[in-house]
Amino acid sequence: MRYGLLVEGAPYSSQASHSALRFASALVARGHRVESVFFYHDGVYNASRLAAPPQDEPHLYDAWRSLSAEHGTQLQVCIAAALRRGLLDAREADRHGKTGHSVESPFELTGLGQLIDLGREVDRLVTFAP
Amino acid sequence: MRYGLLVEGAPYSSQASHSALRFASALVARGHRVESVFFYHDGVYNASRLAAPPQDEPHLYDAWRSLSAEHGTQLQVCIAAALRRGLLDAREADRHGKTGHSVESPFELTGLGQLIDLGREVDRLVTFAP
Amino acid sequence: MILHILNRPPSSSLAYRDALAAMDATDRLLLIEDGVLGALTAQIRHFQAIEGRLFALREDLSARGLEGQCDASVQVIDVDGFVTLTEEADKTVSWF
Amino acid sequence: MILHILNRPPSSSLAYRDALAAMDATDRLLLIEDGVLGALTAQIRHFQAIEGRLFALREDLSARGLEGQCDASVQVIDVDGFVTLTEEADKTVSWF
Amino acid sequence: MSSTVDFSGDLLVILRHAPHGSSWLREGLDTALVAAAFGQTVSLLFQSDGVLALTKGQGAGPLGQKGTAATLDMLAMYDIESLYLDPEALERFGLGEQDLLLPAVALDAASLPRLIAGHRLVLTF
Amino acid sequence: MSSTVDFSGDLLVILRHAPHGSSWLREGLDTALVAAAFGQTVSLLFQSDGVLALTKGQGAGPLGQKGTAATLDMLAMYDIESLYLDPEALERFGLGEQDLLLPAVALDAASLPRLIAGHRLVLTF
Repeated sequence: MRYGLLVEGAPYSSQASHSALRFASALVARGHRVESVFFYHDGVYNASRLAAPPQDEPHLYDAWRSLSAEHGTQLQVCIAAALRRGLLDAREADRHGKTGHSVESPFELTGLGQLIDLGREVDRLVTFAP
Repeated sequence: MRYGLLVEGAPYSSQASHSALRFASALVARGHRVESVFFYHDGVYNASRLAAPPQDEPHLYDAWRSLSAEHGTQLQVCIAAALRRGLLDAREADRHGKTGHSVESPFELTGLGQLIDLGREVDRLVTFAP
Repeated sequence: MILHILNRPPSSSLAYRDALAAMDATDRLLLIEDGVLGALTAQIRHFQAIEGRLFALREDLSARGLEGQCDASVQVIDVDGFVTLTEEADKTVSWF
Repeated sequence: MILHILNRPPSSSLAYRDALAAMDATDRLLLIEDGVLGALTAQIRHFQAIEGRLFALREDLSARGLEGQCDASVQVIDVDGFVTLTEEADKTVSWF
Repeated sequence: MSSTVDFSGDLLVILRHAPHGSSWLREGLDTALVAAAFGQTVSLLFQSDGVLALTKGQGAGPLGQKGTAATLDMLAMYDIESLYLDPEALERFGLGEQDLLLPAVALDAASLPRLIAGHRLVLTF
Repeated sequence: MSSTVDFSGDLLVILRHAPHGSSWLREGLDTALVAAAFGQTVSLLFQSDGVLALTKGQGAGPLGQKGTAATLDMLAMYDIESLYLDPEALERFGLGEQDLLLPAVALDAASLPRLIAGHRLVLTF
């Protein structure tokens, strides 16, 4: 089946990101396809390329990137939720006159419409909230 | 009197930052001194220089900077909570091999010991949680 | 006297129970943010044990359009009143 | 059949009340994260209306050292069982 | 709730959080508006503390935070007309229909599961 | 709880959240350890879901999340020996002293306000 995940919890603050990653790997192990993870609310903080967790803890940012690289899962970040929270890609940083950016590929800033499309396309959309 | 504030909520996600800023301005209007705001848990996200909120909403990052500039309030960010959440100043970015940084003066990354010192120094420490 | 500060409503969170258990007979409780939902007459029974020592922040009530529904037993204060409560208290404890 | 997912425990949050109100007689409820505290025998009364349709995620119970306290009426499943529940359900609804 | 009411639609957004205290309510409403703009049929359920989104007299926060009352006015413009509420939640706050900005259909206990079953996607905020 | 118990100290950390589900418990324990390292006398109160921090048999999460049980072992090293718990919370989960990693003093209802009054600073997590 085709799955989408909606992640709304900040990494490390709540277990939502861990649960979603764990569920995603169980899905692909069973032969399902994880089309996309959509990050909304504080979930957008998962997209920060600057995260530097302690070495003895899971590196959530890298885990998302691996999911994307190994299984073609899109990592979509709600742009409205992201901008106000300081998650900007190079283009948005430029547009807002900021030097430096915090979001880069495979994470992509996108509109809420992508969440609606995802909900329409997949067989199951599962939400992981804080 | 001398006050310290402890802010634990992410900006925009919860009202904690708004409440703390509002309380801080009432404190200084009454002649109290706000020695420091300590940011912990998801409160550390307040320190992101990249935040780009919509123009018709309060700009919390700028409001913190104004508080610091006008009243000498220190803006201290728990470094352990910050690093794992992607809040790095130039020095930490360098140390962790990241290009670019998200935290700069007047916000400063500091240890939890500063929170303990703050609690010891001030007459009142008030917590604003999410 | 200790000032306790609660930002969760009893309609969805049980944090108020821990706050009340921590209060002695002279302590005060201030409701802020979503906590002000507890100040409504229909919710006030949760706080009957501390009648006369319950406060609510006016601007949080009014932003939610709830000032008219606030129970008469609640002392509604503005942010300066919040400052005063912290001045009068030995310390504050926040519950969330 | 709809799979409802709850990550808050009834010991501190009333979210379980909204989840139960949303369930029909064939729906299932899966407790995950801190929600598994509701699966303990001492807490299970909150879910008696859906006996036989209550599940809890094993790895969240065991990380908390609570597998032994889980009520016998709860179906403890691993993450593959979580996947199966979502396959069998028409859709999922998360409560928090 | 008459059993003849049509509970079907593409997306049901369940709003469980009060205005101002968090961004959940705003983010839920934004999701509903965008879905409607994308041509989906959208229903809203105001449940638990979320019923307070409907109360009259809401205003800005002390720092100028906008709140969500103005967004409610936009629902009709986006053809979001299926508004439901949990009457128990309304009663919990001592509120009645006369206190509400917009009319919403009070759901009885049996109708809530039907509402959820009738929508392809259900998102809670 | 005998009234002769000394409830005084510099910092009381109240732990109200369960392990693993959020970072509150870890951040509260870290605060306690740092305060002790700074020479403060620190007391801990396990309240509400926080009593689950004390249960035996805790482990890592499925992604290798460390949890907080190991941190409890460090409390004695940092001379944090005033551990209290809310017996009602323990009972709420059907747990007893035999289920706990560390002994903590069960507070009666009258003692909790005294514990809070006896510490210069009280932080809740």
